[in-house]
Amino acid sequence: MTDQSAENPVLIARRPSRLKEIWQGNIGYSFRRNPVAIVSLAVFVIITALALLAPVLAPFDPYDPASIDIMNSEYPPAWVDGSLPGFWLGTDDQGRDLWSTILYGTRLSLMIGLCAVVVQAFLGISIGLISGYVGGRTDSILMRLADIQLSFSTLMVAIIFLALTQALFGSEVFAQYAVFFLIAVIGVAEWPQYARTVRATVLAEKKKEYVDSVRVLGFGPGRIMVRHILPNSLSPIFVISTVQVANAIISEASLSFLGLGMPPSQPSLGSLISAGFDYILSGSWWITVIPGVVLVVLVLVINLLGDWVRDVLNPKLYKG
Amino acid sequence: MFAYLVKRVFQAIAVMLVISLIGFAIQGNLGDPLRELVGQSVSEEVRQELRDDLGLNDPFLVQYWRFLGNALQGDLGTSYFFKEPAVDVILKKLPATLELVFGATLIIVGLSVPLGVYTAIKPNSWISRAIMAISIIGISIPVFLTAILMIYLFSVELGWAPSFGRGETVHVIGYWDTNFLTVDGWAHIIMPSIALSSIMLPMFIRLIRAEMMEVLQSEYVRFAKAKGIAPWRIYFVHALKNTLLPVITVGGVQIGTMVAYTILTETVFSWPGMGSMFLEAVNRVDTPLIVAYLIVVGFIFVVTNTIVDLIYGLVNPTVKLARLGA
Amino acid sequence: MTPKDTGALLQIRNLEKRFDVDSGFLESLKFRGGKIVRDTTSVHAVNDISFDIGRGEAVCVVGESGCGKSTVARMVANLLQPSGGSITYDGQRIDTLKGRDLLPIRKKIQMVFQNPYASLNPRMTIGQTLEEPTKYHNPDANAGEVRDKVAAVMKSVGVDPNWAARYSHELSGGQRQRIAIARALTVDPEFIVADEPISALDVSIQAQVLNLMLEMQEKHDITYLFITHDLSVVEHFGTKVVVLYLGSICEVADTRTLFAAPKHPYTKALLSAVPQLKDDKPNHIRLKGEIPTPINLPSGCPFQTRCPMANERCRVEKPASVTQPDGSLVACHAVEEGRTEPGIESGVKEAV
Amino acid sequence: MSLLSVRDLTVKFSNRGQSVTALNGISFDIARGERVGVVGESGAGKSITGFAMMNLLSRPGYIDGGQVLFEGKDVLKMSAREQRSLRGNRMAMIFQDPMVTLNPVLTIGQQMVETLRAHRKLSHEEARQIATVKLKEVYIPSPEARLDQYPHELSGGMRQRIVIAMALLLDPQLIIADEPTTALDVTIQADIMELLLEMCRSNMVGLMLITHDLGVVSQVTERTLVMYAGRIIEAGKTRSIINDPQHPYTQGLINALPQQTPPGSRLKQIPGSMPSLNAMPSGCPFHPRCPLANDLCRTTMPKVVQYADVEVACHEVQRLQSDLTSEAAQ
Repeated sequence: MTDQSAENPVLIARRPSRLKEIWQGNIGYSFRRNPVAIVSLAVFVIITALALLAPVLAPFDPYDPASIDIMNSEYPPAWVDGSLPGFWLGTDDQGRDLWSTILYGTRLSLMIGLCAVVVQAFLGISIGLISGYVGGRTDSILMRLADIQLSFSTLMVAIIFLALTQALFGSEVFAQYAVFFLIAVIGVAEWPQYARTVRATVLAEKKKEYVDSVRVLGFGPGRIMVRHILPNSLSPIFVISTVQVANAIISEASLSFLGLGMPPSQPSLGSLISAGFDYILSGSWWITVIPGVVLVVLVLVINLLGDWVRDVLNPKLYKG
Repeated sequence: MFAYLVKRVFQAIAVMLVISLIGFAIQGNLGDPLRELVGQSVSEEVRQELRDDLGLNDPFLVQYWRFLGNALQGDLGTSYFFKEPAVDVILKKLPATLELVFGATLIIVGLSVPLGVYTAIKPNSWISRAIMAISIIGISIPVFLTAILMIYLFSVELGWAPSFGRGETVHVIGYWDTNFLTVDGWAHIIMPSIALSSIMLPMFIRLIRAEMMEVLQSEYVRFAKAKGIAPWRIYFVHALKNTLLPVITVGGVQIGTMVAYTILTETVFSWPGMGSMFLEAVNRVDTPLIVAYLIVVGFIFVVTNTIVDLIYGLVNPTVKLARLGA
Repeated sequence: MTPKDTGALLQIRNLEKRFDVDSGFLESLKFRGGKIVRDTTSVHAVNDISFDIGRGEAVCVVGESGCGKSTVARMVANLLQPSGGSITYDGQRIDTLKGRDLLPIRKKIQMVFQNPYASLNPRMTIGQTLEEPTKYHNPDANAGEVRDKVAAVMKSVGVDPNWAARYSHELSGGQRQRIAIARALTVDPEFIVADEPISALDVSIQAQVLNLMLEMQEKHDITYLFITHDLSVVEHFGTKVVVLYLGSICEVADTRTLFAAPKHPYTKALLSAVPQLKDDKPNHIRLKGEIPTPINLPSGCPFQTRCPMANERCRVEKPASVTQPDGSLVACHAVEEGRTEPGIESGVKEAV
Repeated sequence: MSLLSVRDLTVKFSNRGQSVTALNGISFDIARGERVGVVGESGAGKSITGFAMMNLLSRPGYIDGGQVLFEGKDVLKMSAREQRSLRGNRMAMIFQDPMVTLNPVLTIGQQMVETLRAHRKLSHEEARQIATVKLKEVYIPSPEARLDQYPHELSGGMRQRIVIAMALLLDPQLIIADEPTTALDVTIQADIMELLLEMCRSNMVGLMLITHDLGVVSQVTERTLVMYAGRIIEAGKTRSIINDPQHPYTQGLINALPQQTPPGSRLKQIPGSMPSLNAMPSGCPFHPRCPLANDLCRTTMPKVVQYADVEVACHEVQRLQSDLTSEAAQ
């Protein structure tokens, strides 16, 4: 949230700080009363911390071929017979320590998901604001584009785009830049979600009289959009942002599963699951199931937090 | 209504043109048709001659026009790998995918309405809470993972259902073989259908529940209560129709996602449909097939979206008047 | 009518506003009689309106929904561009100004809105709401001066300056409307357009806000354009009344004259529709039917579909404003011809 | 026996695990065919009273005690089925905004027929017949054509007429009208009010008219209840209340009307605004705004006493009354 209070230190001095206010207000109250939200946030923080600290926590570096011994492949986790000491979650098909690989993979998945959403939000909010505020022909062209793009679905656009890129550059070059391709395609393909939500909110806010009143005061459109309309459009943006992060992580995993995302040498959770799928029929379930569980838990807590945010902010999500 | 119809059809044509343009651009830039035809051992002069013969040196618009003309006659080139017209290859695979989509749609439509309505009417019952809990887990598991876990559980561990292929099918007409006429066919299609619906179903349950709860808060529902109307009639006559109107529009938008999910599901279950064919075509850089897939899928999107929009216009009395009212 | 300069502060001449309903080319295509015709439908919100506002006056524009009163207000406040006609303020044409050229006029003409719950930015404190325009229009003022100015306007509208740290949702409707008036006063305007400023408020609060506006008029010498649907307020507040119906002027008169001797049949109906306290015999003039949509304006006089005195002439010819002996302007054939009332009470129920 | 008597009706709203009182033990009666006005400003609890009587409060509001006796039977204790058979049948309601009261996807006919068939064994055709007759009674032109139209095809005034016709469908004993004309234009308002008055008079239907407009009350009703902050503070014959109000709030409300002051002079305003539910003052809820408030008012809620023609809850009026009686005794 933009902090407009910074400019008025005198006025704000008499109020408790913004954060304290939020904690004491409805948001804090509903959070303290909601065990699901508390647990979800805790789990999310733990997963994020583990992922960020991967280089410190992981006993092996999965990107370093020298630390991998192919002879160690397909050992089960510690609680299953036939496990290998030192690999408590077992090893994958290439003999990598699954625990280390999952830590690094989670880091990649989270990073791609968050970056993609940042790209989406930047594109979508800008386009949505312009479309909603300017209106007219610009608006109808942009929204028609958004409709068409949306009806083709992100995943479809991403699959086609990545498939073509891979075919064009060859898989080796592709693998090298896969992170950027993924962020770009998931980021760009989802802009209509934000744009439509922001536009609908802007249209609703623009009708409110506080916008007219600042227009009569002579403020320019830039100031009105950024200082007045945008701060009032934040609730729906927050709500869709949580859902979008979850969706972006799922999209990344799906694309990597199809072989259109992260290569096995630099696995995200999706490519780990994909690699394990070939061994599931032979009984090496852990290579697929353990990263799968991590992925589901990660997405689930984000979705649960998203539900809570929606309930507490309760924005009117404008349709259209 | 007339203007509305014309508008929708124009829009559909415009979208198809854009798709064909993309398809054409791909065809021109991806892979070299000469290499596929003659290999690499031919001299540069011969190549140039061939290029002229094939019209590859014509201006862009001329080539596009030719491409468009051919496409309208159902000619989207010949698959490098299958050595057959690309359209035929796709049409052979189409029924398998459509049956899968049909199965999933049946599950989604059949379950989402009753479950969504139930959870909206009795939001505090434990059944509702369970449904909502399962559905949020449902939307958190990627389709391909659901598919893999189902295979591991029901095929590998329990051995209840086959894990790949279509099984025994019955020939119906043309390229259409169906799964729905044999027990083995049913056994094969059940798991892929469930997997394909595994994100969409919970999503629709949640959507219907949210819309229905909003409608139940409305003044006209309160007025119906004040008139002494029985609850079932309030739920199913007053509220349901108002609930489903926005759901129809969302449904139209989801068709694209559904097709994307078929690629994932077909890959996991080795289902011989268009989706897995497309991935193979990508791996083989079979450009005509890729382009043909793009155009056929695009066509399906556009047609279904247009139909959904028209249905919405017909069902919703407010739209009907706004459009009819000349 | 040719525009003439009457020397009044604000002069509105032949003002027109149309809104296009169709959103695009294809929407404007209609299927009629086996042919496709292009036909743009538009809302005729304001049609050929002219009146003056003198310095120090409080002119009330009265009418029901769809009469275009808010549209007039918005055009005067430069929130909407007129489709035709002109608005002149203090000798300067203001409807054609754009961008920075507008700023000097913005300082002179301010606006107060109907809904106090929507007219304050919910994410800003009262202090921020008032400081922003103060700073914007006085870029040279230092922080202390700005604060003093804000405190001064807050005091002048009867709000404790210590409330500056509060958000609008912590205030009641009446208090919010005071802040909205204070915001308009931060730029020291000469002219305030008030669009139904009290109709969203409770009776006891309406009186507070109305009194405040009267006080401001005396203290700061403010001229008002006051939009309302409530005639009982008009009698109290206005010096002159403009009665609008379907975007056209029915009657313009001094407040006293209008209430003592209303002339246009619509004005009469409107006056009689106000529920009176003491008189428990409802005795109002019933109008047949309802207000037509401004999309398809009736031919002739816009009021003819509901007018008890309408005749053939009214159905074809739009009446022009004619000055009456007592100085009021009335646009009505019946008044012009001196037609006697054909039992205004008849034709009531059957004709709904 | 009166048609309807409300006894100690209390309504609360729960918010963040705490509850605030929106309606504080109100009691009143409506006789057969009587027209009663409920006046007050927003937040006074007048709409809540109407919905509580139908037992149709929406969350988070709930009834915390009291009785609503309709012909001697407590509506709040009836089974859901019994309540349903009462609603729309013996006791009908008209809502504020006709634009949102009617279901947008059902035709007028469907909505009228279902009401009839919910309460009486009628064929579809018979129900349509009755609906047509009722539409004609509320002066709707070509009623049969209207039956097949959707609400959005009709104007606001027309829709409110249809809502009134629906309320009259089963010849109820009582109609609760919640601000039935607030959302309409001035010239249409008067029409609708007159129609409502005429319908109640000619069919001997009781009317509870909830409104903020004293003018409307004075023209339509026989008796008036004035509400403030969830309580009835004054009740009595409409004429008495309009002409000789006793409670300082009622006096202030009437005096604040522009018609009550000569043109050009300042209006008589009541200072301050109605307290919000979660910041209710101690004692008499009106004391922070009352010109006559004393220490007793700040601590104790006044009891309802009979004074002149009306029942009033005010210490000051009570004091005047006891002065009078002691004078009389001397």
